[in-house]
Amino acid sequence: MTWPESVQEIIDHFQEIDDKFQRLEVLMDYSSEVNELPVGEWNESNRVKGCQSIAHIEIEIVEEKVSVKAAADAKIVQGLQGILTLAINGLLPEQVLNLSPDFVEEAGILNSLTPSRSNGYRTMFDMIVNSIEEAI
Amino acid sequence: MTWPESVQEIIDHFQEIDDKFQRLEVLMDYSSEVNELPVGEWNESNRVKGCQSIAHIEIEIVEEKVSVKAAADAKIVQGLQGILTLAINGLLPEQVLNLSPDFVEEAGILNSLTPSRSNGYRTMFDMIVNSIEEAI
Amino acid sequence: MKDQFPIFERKINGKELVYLDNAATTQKPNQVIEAMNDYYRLSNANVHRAVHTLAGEATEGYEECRKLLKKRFNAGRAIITSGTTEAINLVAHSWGHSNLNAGDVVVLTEMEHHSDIVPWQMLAERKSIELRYVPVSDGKLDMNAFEVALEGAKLVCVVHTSNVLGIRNPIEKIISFSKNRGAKILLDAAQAVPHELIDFKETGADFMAFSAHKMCGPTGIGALLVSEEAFKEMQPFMGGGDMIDTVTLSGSTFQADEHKFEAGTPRIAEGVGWSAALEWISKIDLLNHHQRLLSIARDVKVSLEERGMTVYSPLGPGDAAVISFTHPSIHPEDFARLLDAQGVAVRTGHHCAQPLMERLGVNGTIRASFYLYNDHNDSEKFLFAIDRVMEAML
Amino acid sequence: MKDQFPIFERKINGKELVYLDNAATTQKPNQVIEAMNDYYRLSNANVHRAVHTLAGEATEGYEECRKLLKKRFNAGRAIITSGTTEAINLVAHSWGHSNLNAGDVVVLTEMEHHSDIVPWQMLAERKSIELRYVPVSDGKLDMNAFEVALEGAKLVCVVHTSNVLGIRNPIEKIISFSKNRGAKILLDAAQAVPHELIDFKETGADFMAFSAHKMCGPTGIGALLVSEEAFKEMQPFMGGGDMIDTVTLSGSTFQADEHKFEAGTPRIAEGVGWSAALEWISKIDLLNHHQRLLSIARDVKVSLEERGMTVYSPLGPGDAAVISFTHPSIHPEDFARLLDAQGVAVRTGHHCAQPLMERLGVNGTIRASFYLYNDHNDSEKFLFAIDRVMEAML
Ligand SMILES: Cc1ncc(COP(=O)(O)O)c(C=O)c1O
Ligand SMILES: Cc1ncc(COP(=O)(O)O)c(C=O)c1O
Repeated sequence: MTWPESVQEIIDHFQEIDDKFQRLEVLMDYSSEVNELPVGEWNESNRVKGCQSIAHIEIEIVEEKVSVKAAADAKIVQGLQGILTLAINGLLPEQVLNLSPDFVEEAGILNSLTPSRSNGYRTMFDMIVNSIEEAI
Repeated sequence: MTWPESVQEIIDHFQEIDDKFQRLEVLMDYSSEVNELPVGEWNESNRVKGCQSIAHIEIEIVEEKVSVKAAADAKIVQGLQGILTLAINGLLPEQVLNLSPDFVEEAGILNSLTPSRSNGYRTMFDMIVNSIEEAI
Repeated sequence: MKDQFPIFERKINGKELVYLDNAATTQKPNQVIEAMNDYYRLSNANVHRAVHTLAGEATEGYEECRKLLKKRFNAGRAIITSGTTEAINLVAHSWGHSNLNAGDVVVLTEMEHHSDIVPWQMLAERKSIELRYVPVSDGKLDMNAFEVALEGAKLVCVVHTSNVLGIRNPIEKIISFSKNRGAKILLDAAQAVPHELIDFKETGADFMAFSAHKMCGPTGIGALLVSEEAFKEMQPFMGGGDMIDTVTLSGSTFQADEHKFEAGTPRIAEGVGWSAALEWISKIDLLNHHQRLLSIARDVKVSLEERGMTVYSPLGPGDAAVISFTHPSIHPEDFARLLDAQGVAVRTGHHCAQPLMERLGVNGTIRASFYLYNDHNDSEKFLFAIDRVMEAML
Repeated sequence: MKDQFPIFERKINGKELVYLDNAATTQKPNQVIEAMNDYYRLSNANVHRAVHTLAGEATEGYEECRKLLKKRFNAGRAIITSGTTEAINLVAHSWGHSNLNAGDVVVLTEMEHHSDIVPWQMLAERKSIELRYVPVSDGKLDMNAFEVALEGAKLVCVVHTSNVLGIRNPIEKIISFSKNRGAKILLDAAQAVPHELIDFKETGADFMAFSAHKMCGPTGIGALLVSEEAFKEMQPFMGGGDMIDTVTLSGSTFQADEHKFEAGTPRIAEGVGWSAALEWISKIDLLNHHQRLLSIARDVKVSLEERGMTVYSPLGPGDAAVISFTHPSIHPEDFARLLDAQGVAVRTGHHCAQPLMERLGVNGTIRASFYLYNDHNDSEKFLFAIDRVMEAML
């Protein structure tokens, strides 16, 4: 499968690193890519359920393009949100719907988290897809 | 440990036999040693609880000696009752109280039954001891 | 197939094991034993809400079981319990308690296992519910009586396949009649899932209960499948860790999914073992084995009858290969012990179905139940052992 | 001792495993794993009322567990459950339901695990019972408030040793106060039995609940010890096979002993595994290990505080070696993941004790809990890993 260029860069970046600790550090670096969802806009419908940490993610379509805002108190979760932002922000809704969530697996990002973590990530990805489907 | 002669004979008899099937056959032969407790005298207090089969055992002290009456619908259980009868009937109460229930193990009789069977046997032995303790 | 089941290497009283007590519990293939072994050796940890590697693996392993159950049985909801019995008690407490009221009717049958009778008797006493038992006649459920009993029923609880007689009840009919009258249906499928692949959604039932240990899985685990509609009507049963969302001193809120009904540390190793069993059994052609075993059982039935036994199992087309029988003069317990002395394992007694025993007019039966690994060799040894018992006793 | 626990041969992310999540579940020694293995390979069968060899062995194996429990804890009655959570729910249903009425008072504490809160909240809702929570102040139960709360109490439920803080509560005092006021006492001993040998009769408690998996035994099994007096007041909880004496269509009678509360096929392999764990642990000098581990934990506490952590565990003389802590700026989840990447397993979150978290004023903590096989080597690796996390994050 070929990914959008932004995603391919992330995958390449991660695949260079063997050490799990370092991969987590890199993951946390991506947290700065998040467009912050202000606390005032946190609500039940944008809350990521099943996470130990507090996490929210909100999708809008702005001028026909997908816009992601997010927030999390744990930096690793925010890092995941950052990667999702890079992968999705500014794409056309149809492009996102064509995207498979598996790229983070491909990149070994989820690998560097514990398996059950994948649920939180999957939840976020599903929330994105659902929001877009509702919006269009 | 030395057992009363009647018991020693039973032990010797069983120890000659290797085959479990044959040991069960011999065990059933002892069922004829039971002094039958008539159905009319069956009641809750002489019922052997925890048995799959119907079994009753009643102890009396007649002229200072222990007298055992019993009944069971399964022949193997009645065989055990027969052995208990041979071992105990006609002894003085104190002699019975000094007896250990282990002789059937020594003889490999319980061995020829399944382990959980021992409960039914133990129950009967305990019923005998309790009756005698109450009576004296 | 026996070589996949380590227990058959064992000698019983010097004889090869002829295991015909499968309706009580089945043996376990290597994969299942190894999976639990590996879990304890490599991945043991507590599940959920944890972030370390072992805990993640344990969680995935346990949740895999739920996924496999949903997939195999085509079910929307799979609650993991300690077995069929807990599953049925769960329905009584979490659905029955809040959806049944004084005067409401629950329909049972005389063929039920105690696990599908006693929970309802206990609930009936607490909530003044009426219990109606569909009678058994000629070894079958009386379907006319069933239709009459349905009048006003809120719930119908029926054993899919009888553990005593092997009879597969006409559950398709039972379910469609029940649904027409607006009653919910619980299937006790403890003896069914080992023998046939059931599509839960297609049956239209609301609840289906079964145990892992009767289908090559471990002890201590079972499941309750629930329809989406019934799931919405269920209240929590046991309270504790894992089933809550938030707990405060003034009250608690609960999880929305199956975890709501799984309080406390779950059966983790058991879930891993059951997953292995579900994987293993998914590769078996159950229908093929079913026909093979039924044909063996029918031959055995004929041979037993020739020897003067009364056989209670009809062994009709869909029935499981379970033969309940008695001898006119030899006590079942003596019979079973003398068989055991020859390496043959059968069960005797009331098989946790005293009302059915009453109906059959016996205190108990001898039951020989066949499973995947049994073959003609076993049935021959069984009959040979029977002959020796009869020689010795008559 | 690690060489007796096969899991320590495993590498986590290329590193040796430093397992400090023992309050969630402990690892299993070879004997325990082998015992279950052997059970499935050699003796697997369903228990009770059966007469064949395998069934006899299985029954003995399972009942051995009860015998060992009674012996180790000096208890008259040992009911086998699926764990602490089911044991407490059992008390709520089978004692609470029939002995507590509207207006009756049950005393709990703010330190309880959810498993000892939610069942009582559910019962309180059904039966209009009053729940009183003894507050925690300075990380301890407020004993003055406890005495006040006792007024008119019928039942006191208290955690013997806290799973969050390791605190061993003054249960001797709590029990004698409670008994003086005529209240029954339930001890949640899930975290106590792994660390100390408790003489149940001597404590004077009425109920004591705990899980096998926290004391080197398997998942899916636990126990409720019951005083003779309380046992007499208990009604059946779940209905089904094995717990009945007779079943007829018009009603059923129940077994007189513990089996009355063990409906359905029991946790057979689990009982065998727990027996092995009880045998194994009976040879361990728990007091000695307790002191050793507490001293390691105290050193760790000092080191954590030097690094700016807030440590909530007092680690007093009788307390378990459990350290709950937070860092002022690093999120517990990040912390735990970065530790995991270095092979260190700790737990984070609310530890199923949200009311206590509220009292401590935190959302969650990082918890490192030590057990028999942990040593100085582990604590050094733990601190080393902590330093690396702090370097990376600050
Ligand atoms: C103090 C305490 N009580 C109760 C429990 C519940 O035990 P289980 O989950 O084994 O039922 C635990 C463990 O999680 C505990 O630590
Ligand atoms: C038909 C039926 N229902 C229920 C049960 C109870 O299953 P378990 O004992 O595993 O809870 C059994 C097995 O004994 C059964 O055969």
